[in-house]
Parts: sequence; structure tokens; C-alpha cells
Amino acid sequence: MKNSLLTIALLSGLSTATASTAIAEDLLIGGTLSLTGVQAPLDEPGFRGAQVAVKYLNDNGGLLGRQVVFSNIDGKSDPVTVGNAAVQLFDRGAELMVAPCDFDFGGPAGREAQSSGIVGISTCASDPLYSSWSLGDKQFTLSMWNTTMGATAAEYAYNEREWKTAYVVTDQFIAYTKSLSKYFVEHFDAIGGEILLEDTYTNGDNDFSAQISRLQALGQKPDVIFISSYGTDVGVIVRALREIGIDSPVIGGDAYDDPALHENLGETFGNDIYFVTHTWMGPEAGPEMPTFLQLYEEMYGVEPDTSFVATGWDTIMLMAKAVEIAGTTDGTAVAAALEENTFELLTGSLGYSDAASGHAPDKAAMLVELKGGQPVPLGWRLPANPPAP
Amino acid sequence: MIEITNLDVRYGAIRAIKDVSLNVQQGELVTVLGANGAGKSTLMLTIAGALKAAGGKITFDGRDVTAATPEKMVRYGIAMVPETRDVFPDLTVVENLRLGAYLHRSDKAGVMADMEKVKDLFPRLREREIQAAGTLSGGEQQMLVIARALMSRPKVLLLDEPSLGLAPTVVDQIFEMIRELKATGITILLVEQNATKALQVADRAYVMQLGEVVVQGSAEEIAGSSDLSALYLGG
Amino acid sequence: MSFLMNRHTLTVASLCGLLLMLVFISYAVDVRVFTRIATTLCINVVMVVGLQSFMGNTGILSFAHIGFMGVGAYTSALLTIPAQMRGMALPDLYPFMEGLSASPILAIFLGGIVAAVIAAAVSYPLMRLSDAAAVITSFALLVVLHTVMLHWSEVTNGPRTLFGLPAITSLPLTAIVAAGAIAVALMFKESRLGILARATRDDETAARAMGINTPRVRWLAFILSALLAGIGGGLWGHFVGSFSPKAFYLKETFVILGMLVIGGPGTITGAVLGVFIVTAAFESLRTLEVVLNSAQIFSGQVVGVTEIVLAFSMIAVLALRPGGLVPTREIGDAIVGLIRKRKG
Amino acid sequence: MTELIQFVIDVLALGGAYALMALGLVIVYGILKLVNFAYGELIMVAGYTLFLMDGTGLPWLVMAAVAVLMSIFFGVATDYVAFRPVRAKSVTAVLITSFAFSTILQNAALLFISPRARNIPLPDVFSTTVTIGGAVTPLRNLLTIAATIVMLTLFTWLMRRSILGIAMRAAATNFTMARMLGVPANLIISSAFAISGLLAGVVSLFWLGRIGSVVPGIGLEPLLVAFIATVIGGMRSVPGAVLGGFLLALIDTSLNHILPQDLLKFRDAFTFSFVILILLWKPDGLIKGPASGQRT
Amino acid sequence: MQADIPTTALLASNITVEFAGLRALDGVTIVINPGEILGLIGPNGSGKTTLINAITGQVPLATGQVTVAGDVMPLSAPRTVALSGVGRTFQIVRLFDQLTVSENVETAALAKGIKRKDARKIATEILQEFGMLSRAETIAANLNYGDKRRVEIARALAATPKFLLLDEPAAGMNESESQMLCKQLLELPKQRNLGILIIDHDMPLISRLCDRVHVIASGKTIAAGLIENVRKDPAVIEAYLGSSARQDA
Repeated sequence: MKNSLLTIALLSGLSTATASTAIAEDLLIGGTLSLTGVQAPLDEPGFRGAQVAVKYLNDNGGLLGRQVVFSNIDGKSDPVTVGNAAVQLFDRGAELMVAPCDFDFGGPAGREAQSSGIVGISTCASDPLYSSWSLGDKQFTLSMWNTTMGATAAEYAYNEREWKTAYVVTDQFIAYTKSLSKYFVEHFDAIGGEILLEDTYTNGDNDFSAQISRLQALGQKPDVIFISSYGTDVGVIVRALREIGIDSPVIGGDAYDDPALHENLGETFGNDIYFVTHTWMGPEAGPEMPTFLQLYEEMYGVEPDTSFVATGWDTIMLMAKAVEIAGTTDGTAVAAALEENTFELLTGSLGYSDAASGHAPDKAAMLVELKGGQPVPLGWRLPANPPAP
Repeated sequence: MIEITNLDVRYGAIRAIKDVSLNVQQGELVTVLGANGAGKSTLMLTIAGALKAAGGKITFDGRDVTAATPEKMVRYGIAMVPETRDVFPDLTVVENLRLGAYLHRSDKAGVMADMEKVKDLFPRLREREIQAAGTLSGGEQQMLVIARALMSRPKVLLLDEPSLGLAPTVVDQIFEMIRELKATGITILLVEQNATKALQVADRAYVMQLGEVVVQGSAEEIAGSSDLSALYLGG
Repeated sequence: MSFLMNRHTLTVASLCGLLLMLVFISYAVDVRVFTRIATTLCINVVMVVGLQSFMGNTGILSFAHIGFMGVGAYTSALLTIPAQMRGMALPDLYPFMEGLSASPILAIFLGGIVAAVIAAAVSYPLMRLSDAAAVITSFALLVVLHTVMLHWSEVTNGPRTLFGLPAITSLPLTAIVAAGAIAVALMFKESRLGILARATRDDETAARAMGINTPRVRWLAFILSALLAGIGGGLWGHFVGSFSPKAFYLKETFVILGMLVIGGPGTITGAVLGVFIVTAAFESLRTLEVVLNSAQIFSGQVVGVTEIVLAFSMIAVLALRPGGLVPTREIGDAIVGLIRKRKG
Repeated sequence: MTELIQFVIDVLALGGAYALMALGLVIVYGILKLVNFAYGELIMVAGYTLFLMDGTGLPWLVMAAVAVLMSIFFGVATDYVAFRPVRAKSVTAVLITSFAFSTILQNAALLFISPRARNIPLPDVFSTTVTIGGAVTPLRNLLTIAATIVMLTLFTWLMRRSILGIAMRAAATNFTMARMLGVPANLIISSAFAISGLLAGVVSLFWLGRIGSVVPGIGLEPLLVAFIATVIGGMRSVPGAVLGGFLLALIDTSLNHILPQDLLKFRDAFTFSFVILILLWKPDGLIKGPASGQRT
Repeated sequence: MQADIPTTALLASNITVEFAGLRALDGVTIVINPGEILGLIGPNGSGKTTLINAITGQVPLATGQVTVAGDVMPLSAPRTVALSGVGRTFQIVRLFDQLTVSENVETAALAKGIKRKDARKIATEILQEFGMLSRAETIAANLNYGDKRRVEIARALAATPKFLLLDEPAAGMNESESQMLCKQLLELPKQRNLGILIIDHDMPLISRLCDRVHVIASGKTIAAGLIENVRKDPAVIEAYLGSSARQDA
């Protein structure tokens, strides 16, 4: 019994060992994007976008003359699994790491990449915690930080629409949801708006009645409602508000950029909702977008339905451009290339500050409106003076 | 009608019934006597299908029913009135009776008629029909379980210690009813500790001791034999 | 000679031998993934053997075990996250806790002690209950612990990922702790308390009629079980480096419970074997998942196969072999029995 | 006044859903004295059935009926897969197998459908808002209350008047005796699971209607709710379960209004501590169920 | 009456037990003296087992109290009763099935706070006495029925009780097993200054073991005293055979 057990253990060890001997000429990019769980709506489109980019690179001669292999192990929206998956990928010889969205899930991959001396880029982590300060000098995020995202929302509300009072709901779920509210509140306050009430919500509660009763107790209807939440819960909250007759405009961050959410809200509830996100999947977004749209449709047969597919493409292309500049995949050299250059991407132009100042991304945001359950682009925005992290 | 041959029943390692053979003919009232621990109730539960036999054979109307489930036995026409007097305490008297007629649930008119019949037989139950069975007195509960058993239109009624724990006057009433039941032609197997009473109504009797049948014969023979007290209280 | 013949020594020796072999193989193979699996396995040994101390000896199903793992992990985290990281990792931390610090090894054990203290404080009255009521209260206790971890931002950083634990957990360390857990659990099982606990498990009424203080005996078993869970949690925390309260909830409960139920809750041998078997099965299935994924048989990604297989195995084991694979006899007993048979 | 009306509607709608959930758990517990940990997954099953039928063009009521049927089917399947093989062995074993079955269903949903939230079709009336005495409330809330009344009436009729209901009540107190009257044991148990599934199916329509989508883990909350409600109301008492459901809704809604935000997030911790205390005080729950029948 | 009872005896006085309104015991008073074997007999359902449960604190009393060697027992406290020196066996054997025979016997000593090593010694001695030492390491569940019964008695003895309440100890034993048990039981009271209460249906066995018997029927004491007298007591015969037995017999 004992022997057969050990044999099994040994065999499973060996099988992973053989799998790890990748063909030396290929350039392996590891990914720990979550294809399942709460994170999937953000990561899975990124995964699709990344595959388009890899095919594009390989069709055009690869990278540094080597074919690119992108291997993603499902991070299952679980920080622990993400960390394990990252280690497994480095054992297989991954030279670059595509980390999942958000600090909570992307962080473990970033930390493992850093300890292996490898450059890791998160497709869409926007919390300023996702920085060289917390993860190390070889870690970057493709996304703008929440400072920009929150400030963009605040400026749009106050400056462009003259909504003077706001009610803010913060999902306590992850660093992203908390800091997005924080920077919105900070900036809205700074430019002259008034926060009527800040309330909290916990992801998965599916019950918004307590918050509604507190909002109603205010006796004043807010000009705008800022909801920082995640996944289907955004839909739950908006439904609950609308059902009870609160029709103030709702504004939020890139978590709203999810077709499932738009469908969930539908024609009835999907109105007067605005969100700040990475880009717009239409030719009006930028010069390279039509090419990408065409490649994407060739690969999947459908049009992309969220801007998160662009984050996947951009992450791979950003890596490729930096590696070309550096001439190697060595962590230090690639990191330097990223720090010193500005890159034109589907999600706008992007430059980083140096490691000492956190690898803060310098990037514009796209504003989108939801009308009758359909997203409509409002254009690029760059807040004049975003709050400091 | 019931033919038991070489029956063995075990609780784990205990042989509660050892090699018991017994028969009951149509229309007969047969009583099984014996002190407690003799295995009488075990015998009844085994016939009713609630316990499994370890050996031997039980046939009913010529059909082998040794391994039949309790549900099956009722269907075949054997109704059991256990000594624990299991009324469903939260159900009303009528609900208890309706459940007794579970097998005939599609025959609504027939069940209504049966219900009237048993209420005639036990007028006390008519008085209490919408009362929860748990609130009845011990004697009334005993009537209810017998009445409920009758609702299944049994060919054979298994009565396990119907006098247990009842006041003497109530015991007399119960035995009066058993006599009346017998007059209707139903076959009855009666287990009793109260030998005197049982022998007064029975046609034949078996006496069990520590899991075995030690004496059998007609009610008169058994009643006449002087060692009955010895069997119960030792000699 | 008589020392070697002691069945308990033999049990501990055999089970530790299994762990030693695991360490040895992992060094021989020298693949990081294998080492990680082996390390996780050893941590699971601590967890499952801990659960066995309570469930096996008292016969009461406990859902709360994994909650105490969380307590241990968070305690250890509070004591070891470096000062410069605390601002980011625990932004809401109570000021008086900012100065807390201990060496990781010490912190892991303190985590166990804190878990044991909390278990001791909350569980005594629960130990009066049996059957369904006992299970529901342990389930409720898990929900309470989970809710507190999820929302006590000042200490746990709320539902958000806590990071910055020094990654000191190595395979040798976990193997040593696992061996220690096995020895402690066996000592407890064979001690006065252990026998009394098992007596209450087999027949509560008889135990009471004998004057056994059932709640107290169960309580002590529960404390030991929480102590081991806390230590397991600390080890795990320093292994993965970052986690959130989600890591200590139903899914993980299910895995730990599955390992124990399949192996056999009645014996420590069963508990350890359960961990090995389920881990081996899990890793093979995970490989299968990868294969299925690349074959693209299912529309999307293949996920959850491991859990489904584990669940069916649990049902099968409970239906066919309710005591698990090793229901009553420890491996030491079996060896002694074999030797005697050969001699006699 | 407006606030009061709002409060009452909220409590009744939430309480109705809670009561039906609790009832589904109690009906099985009453007969088998076993907790069905896979109960919440019946709600998930109904949700995914709705999702899968989206776009078939069937009238919503037909889809709802099919969803409820699926929930009933899986209720009975729970009995066959998780309970029957181990029922006679031990309480612990059944608790584990039902937990295992819940895992199977959840992961099957992960595997065969999707880990992502799926939108479910909802009738237009669910998005309608009505005003009663100045209080604005979704029509769905009123429908929930109506459905609760209908279900409770139906349930009461079934348990009081139908022979099957009487048999189930009888089996809850004394299983062997019920069998000795010709009541088939397995039929009774399967019926209990079927009714459990029916209740879960109906309640899922309203429960999921609030969210608009279904995920594999959706069943946990209803399970927890049913747990608390039954413990408050009495583990084996049918009226107790209903009362427990409404009481829990009252407590929840009141806490929402009274508790400060900082403490509100610990609400589950409070309610579950309360559950523990009740069980310690009265292991059978607050309202005593039917007498267990067996005399010593 | 109370004054006559030696302070070393077990006295259960005026015991009334009710189950849901049903009176299982009604004012029963019983005395067990050290060094004697007292038989407790009565027809089915008369409340014999309930009396043992009442004495050991396992069912709540409606009235009455239990005194063990002068100490008044608190209500519903089986632990206190057990630790005061009252051991018992059960109608349906209740062994710790997964424990070995030796461990089963040890538990009783361990429960009293005796150290593991000493408990083992006690167990060994008692098992030797019962001729079961060769089975010491057997898992209790694997014993045959008669041995289980004996282990249960051995276990009760390991707590060095002052009183032992045996509920049908010979039930299900065959003739030779029950003979052997009889021999062992007869020696116990003198050896250990032990008071034994024994319930059994086997009247020959009772008459062999006991001098004195106590008869209850329908929860009430109907007779008590020497066995020859009790057997002839009309009330007893009536209780066993039925109300009109006197006239008929």
C-alpha cells in the first residue's frame, strides 16, 4: 500500500518534471489569469486578448527571433492558487509573467515573479498598492491607477455634469474597490463636491436594504451615486436602488465594463450609468484598434464585448516592445526599458515613473455611458491633477 | 393461516427466539403467554416484518413471507398492534384512523364506512375524534391502535399485550372488545402476560419461556395445568 | 527490544517514515512544484491529524476546524509582517498592535496557542451537545469565525488579501511539525483523556453512567485540535505569504474533511493515509484537468473535476466502508499483530 | 407611516422567502432527523434551469414551472445519492454525504455551465415598482408575499388533509409504526425531498429575481438562512419553521435599521452566535416539535 | 423506618418518575445493603429499568431522593452517582465497541481519576478474575455476546463500586454461560463488600442468587422480602398472571 502510494506521488512529480522541460528556443510567457471565480469577468477577456497578441507576434516572426508560447494556469480567483501557479510556470521556464487583475489576485504572481527576477505585468490591477513599492522593482501594471480612475469619475460628475452631491457605496471586498472610492471621494471633495454619505457593502451579501434605508434616512436625493463594487453585485445594487425609485445617475469604475452586467441590467435598469474604463472597442478609440478588432474577429469569430480584451493584447504587446528595446528578457533590462519609454497601446499611451516612485502609470481613461443596457463611448479623459496615492 | 416453522431471531448475538414453531388457523384466537423476556413481542414484530428472522420460515396463506417488509405484510392482510401502543400523538383520532386505511386510500367511500364501523365498535373514539391522540387516556389509546389496525381490513390481527399498564376495569373492557372482535370472525394472535384473561378468550395457547415454546395446547388444557405459575415465577 | 515492539512507537515511526520518505524523494527529484506539493501535504497532515484528535476521539463532526486554522494564520501574520509592510498590508491596524512582533517560528506556535485559547473560551458549553445539534453549532461557529475574519479590518485587513508574511515555511520544517503532530495526536489518543473521549464516542450513556465528564473530555480534545489547526494555519500562512478569509471556509473544510473521512477518522494512520491518498489523487486529477483543457473537450475550461471526484469518493467510502480505509487499527497494531502471528 | 408600511412589506416579503426556505429544510429534518446540507443547491439548480431556457421563447411561467420541476427532481436525487446509501449508518455520515452532494452539484455547475454569473430571464412584472401608502416597493415583494401565502396554504392543506401529508406527519414521530400500517418508507422520504425541492424551487424564483443572475455558490446563503430560521423556530416543527423565518426577517430588517454600520457587517456573527445560544439552551430549537413517539 | 437503614446502604426513597404524564414509577422505596444481592422482579413494563435509571440519575425524578452510603445525591447527576460508587450495566449491552476489552475495563478506573498505569493493573486483575485476560487486546465489538456481558460487569467493577446495579445480566446467555456468571456473581458481595441489585426474568437464576427480592408492578412496590414468601404472595401471582388468578388457581 505504502509503496504504491509513493509510486503515485513519485509519478505525479515526474510528470510535472517532464512537462517543465519546454523547448528551449521558445519564449515562454507565463500567465495566472483567473478563468474561473469572481475575477473571471476581468481576466478571461484579457486571456483572449493575450492569445490574439501572441498569434500576431508569432505570425510576424516572434520575439527576439523566438516563437512565443503563452501558457496560462487558471488562478481560480484565489490568491493561493495564483501563487502556486506562478511558481509552477517559473519551474517550466517562464521568462515573463502576465499577472491577473487587481492587487489581491495579481499580487502573489507579482511577488513570485519578483523573487525569480522576472518582469511581471498585471493586465488591469488599478490599485496603487500594485506598485514597485509593494511588489518590487520588476513589477508593473498595465492599468491606470485608481487615483486616475477615481479622479476621472469625480471630474466628469462635478465639472462636466455639475452633480454637486454624491452618495458613495464601497464594497469592502478587495483593495481595488476600497481605494477606488477613496480617490473618488478625495478628488470630488477637492474640486468642490459634497459627499452626502459614505456607506459600505460586502461582496456576496446580495442584500442592499440596509444601505437603502440609510440613504432614505438622509432625506435628500444625491445628484450622483458612486458605487465601487465588483462582479454581479453591481447589478444587485443598481437593481435595488432603481426598484425602490432612486433614479440618480450611477457612476463607477472599470468593473462595470462587463457585458454580463449590461445584460443583467437590461433595458429597464441599464440607464443613466457611467463608468471609467481602459478603452473603447471601436475604431474611435485609436489608430491601432481597427487592426486588433480584425485580428480578434478572425480568431474568435465575434466582436470583442469588453475593453478588457484590449488589456490582454496590450500586456503582451507592452512586454514585446520592452523586450525588443532591451534585446533580452532579463528582468532588470526589461524593467529599465519599461521605465524609460512611452508606449502607444490600444488603451492609450503609457509611461511609467521609476521604481522609487512606484512605477506609477501615466495614462488616460475612457469614459463610457450605459444607455438602455448598451454601452456608448464618451471619450478619453485625463484628470488634471489626480490625488497622490 | 399463519404457519411458523423453526423460527430463529437474533439481536446481534442474542438469540431472542429459538426454534419456535407455531400456527394459527383461520378464525382462531391463539394466545402466546409467557413472562417478560420470553420473546413474545419479538415473535410478533418478526411476523409483522419489523424484525428479520435469522432462520426458519413464516408462511401466510401459503405464501412465504419470512423476508417481507412491514408494508408488504399489511398488504397481505396482517395488522399489528404493538405493545408500545404507538398512536401518533400529534395526529387527531380521525387522522390516526385514516392512516390505518392507507392501503385503501383510493376507496374513499369504503374508508368512510369502515370508519363508522370502528367508531361503533369503540364509541369512545367517536366522542374524541378531533382530539389529538396524545391527549387520550391509556385505555382510549389502546382502543385507537386496535381500531386503526382494523382500518386496514386485516385477515389477521396481531395484538401485543393490549392490557399492559392499564387499570383493571379498563383491562376488562379491552378483553370484552377482543371477544367482540373474535365474534366478527377475524383471526387473532394475542400475546399476553395476563394469562388468566387471555385464556378466557383464547381457543388455543402457546407458553414461551426464554425464547422457546415450552407448552402448547387448547386454552382449557393450559388453564387447567397447575404449573403455569411455576413457569412465570420459577419453581 | 520491548521499546521497538511497542505498537505506539511503531505507529509513530512508520508514519514519520512515510514523511521522511516524502522529504527524501522531494530532494531527490528536486522540482519546485513537487516540493510545494509535499510541503502542502505536510501542512495538511497537521490539519487532518488535528481534526482527527477531536473528531476521531469524540465522534463529533466539526466544521469549525478550518476557522481555527484561520485564527492561527492571522495571529502569526500579525506578529511577523515586517514593520515597513504593515502600513500597506494592514492599513487599519490598531495602533497598540503595531509594535507586536515575534520570530516566525515562535509566531506559528503562538498562533496555535491563540487558536487553542479561543477554542477553549468559546467551546465548553457546545460540548454538551451531540448529533445534529453539535454539528450545526460547529457549523455556526465556523460562520461566526469567518464573519469576524471577513470584517475585522483592524486585524485581518477585512475581506482583502493580507500579504507580507515572511515565507519561512520549508519542507523540512513542515515535515518536522507534521511528525510532532502525529506523535502528539497519538499520545493524546492513548492517554487517559483519549481513552475516556473514545469511550464517550462509542457510548455516551454508558460513559456518563461511569462518571466520565463528557463535556470536559471533549473540550480538551477540541482545544488540542484547535491548537494543531492554529499551528497548521501559521505554517500555511508563512508558506503562501498572502491570503484572505476566503481561504478558511467551506471549500477547504470539505477537503480536510474528505481526507479524514476517506482515510478513517478513527485512527491517526487513517488520517495520515487520507492526506497522502487525496493529495495524490488531487494532483493526478489536476494533471487530467490540464489535459482535458488542452484537448478542449468541454466548451470552457475544465474546473471542479477534482472536487467532484473527491465528493463521490467520500460518498462511496461512507457507503461501503463507513469507518474509512483504516477504521480501527493503527499501523503499529497491525505490525505487532503480524509479528505475533509469525511467531505464534 | 410610510416608513412603517415599507418596513412591514420588507419584513413580510423577506420573511415569506425565509419561511419557505426553512420549511424545505424542516420537512426533511422532521422525518429523518438529518440536516440536508445540499438544500441550498436546489435553489441553484432552479436558477440554472431558468438560465438554460433563456431564449427558448417559452412563456416565463412555463420556464418557471420547469425550473421548479428540476428543483424537485434534484431534491429527490439528493435522497438517492446522498441519503439512502448511508442513512442507516450514522448521523455524521449523512451530514458528510449531503455536504459532498452539495459540492458535486456546485462543481457540476462550474464544469458544465460556467463559473461566471449567468443572467436569468425574469418576467416584466418583476421590474415593476408600485406605491402603497406612499411607500415605493418592487411588485416582486408583493408577489413574494402572495406566493408565500399560496404555498403555506397549499402546504397546510397537504399536511392536514391529504393522506400523504398525514403519513408524513406520522412518519416524523414513529417511522416503524407508520410502516406497519402499510405506509411505504421510501415513498414518504422521497415525498419529503420532493416537497423540499418544490419549496426551494418556488422560493428561488423570487430570491434570484432580486439578484437577476445565478452563480454556482448561490445556495449557501439560503442554506444559512434556513438553518437559522429552523433553529429559532424549532428543528422539527413546521409552524416553528414558518415563524422562525418571519422572526429572522424581522430581526434582520430591524438590525439593518438599528445597528450602526460598523457593527452591521458583523450581523452574521451575531445571528449565528444567537443560533449557538439557542441550541445550547434548547437543542431542538425554540418551538418543540412533535413528540418523538418512542417511549422508553 | 429510616433509622433502621445502615448508613452504609444505598437508599432510594419514594421515587416517582413521570414520562409525559405517564407514571412509570410511583413512590417506590428500595434499600440495597452492602454484601447482599437483591433481586428486582416484576412483569413487563413495571418500571424495573426505570428504577435503575432513576437511582443512577439518568432520568429526572418527580419526587424522591437517592442516598448512597449516607450522601444525598443531587438530582439528575449521573456523574456524581457514579463517582459516589454506584456502577451499573445495561439491559442492552453498552460496551465501548471500538476500544479493546482492557481499555473498556480501564475506562471505569480512569473516569475516577486513577492514573493510566494503575488503571491498567486494575483491569488486568479483574480480567484475570473473570478469566478473560487472554481477550484483553480484543476489540470489544468482536466479542461474543456472553463475553460482552461479562466485560460490562468487569468494567463496572473496575471503578471499585460500593453498589452494582445489573440489568438482566444473563439475558441471551446460554445455560453454561449463565451458570458461570452466577458463580462469579455469588462471590462478589463478600469479596468486595458490594451491594448488588439484579433485574432478571430468569426466576431460577434469581432464586439461586438472591435471598431477598423486591417486586414492583405498574410502578409500585407490591412485595418485598424473602424469595419463598414472595413467590406465594397473591399480589405477586396476580401481577404476573392476571386479575382473576386467585379464584381460578
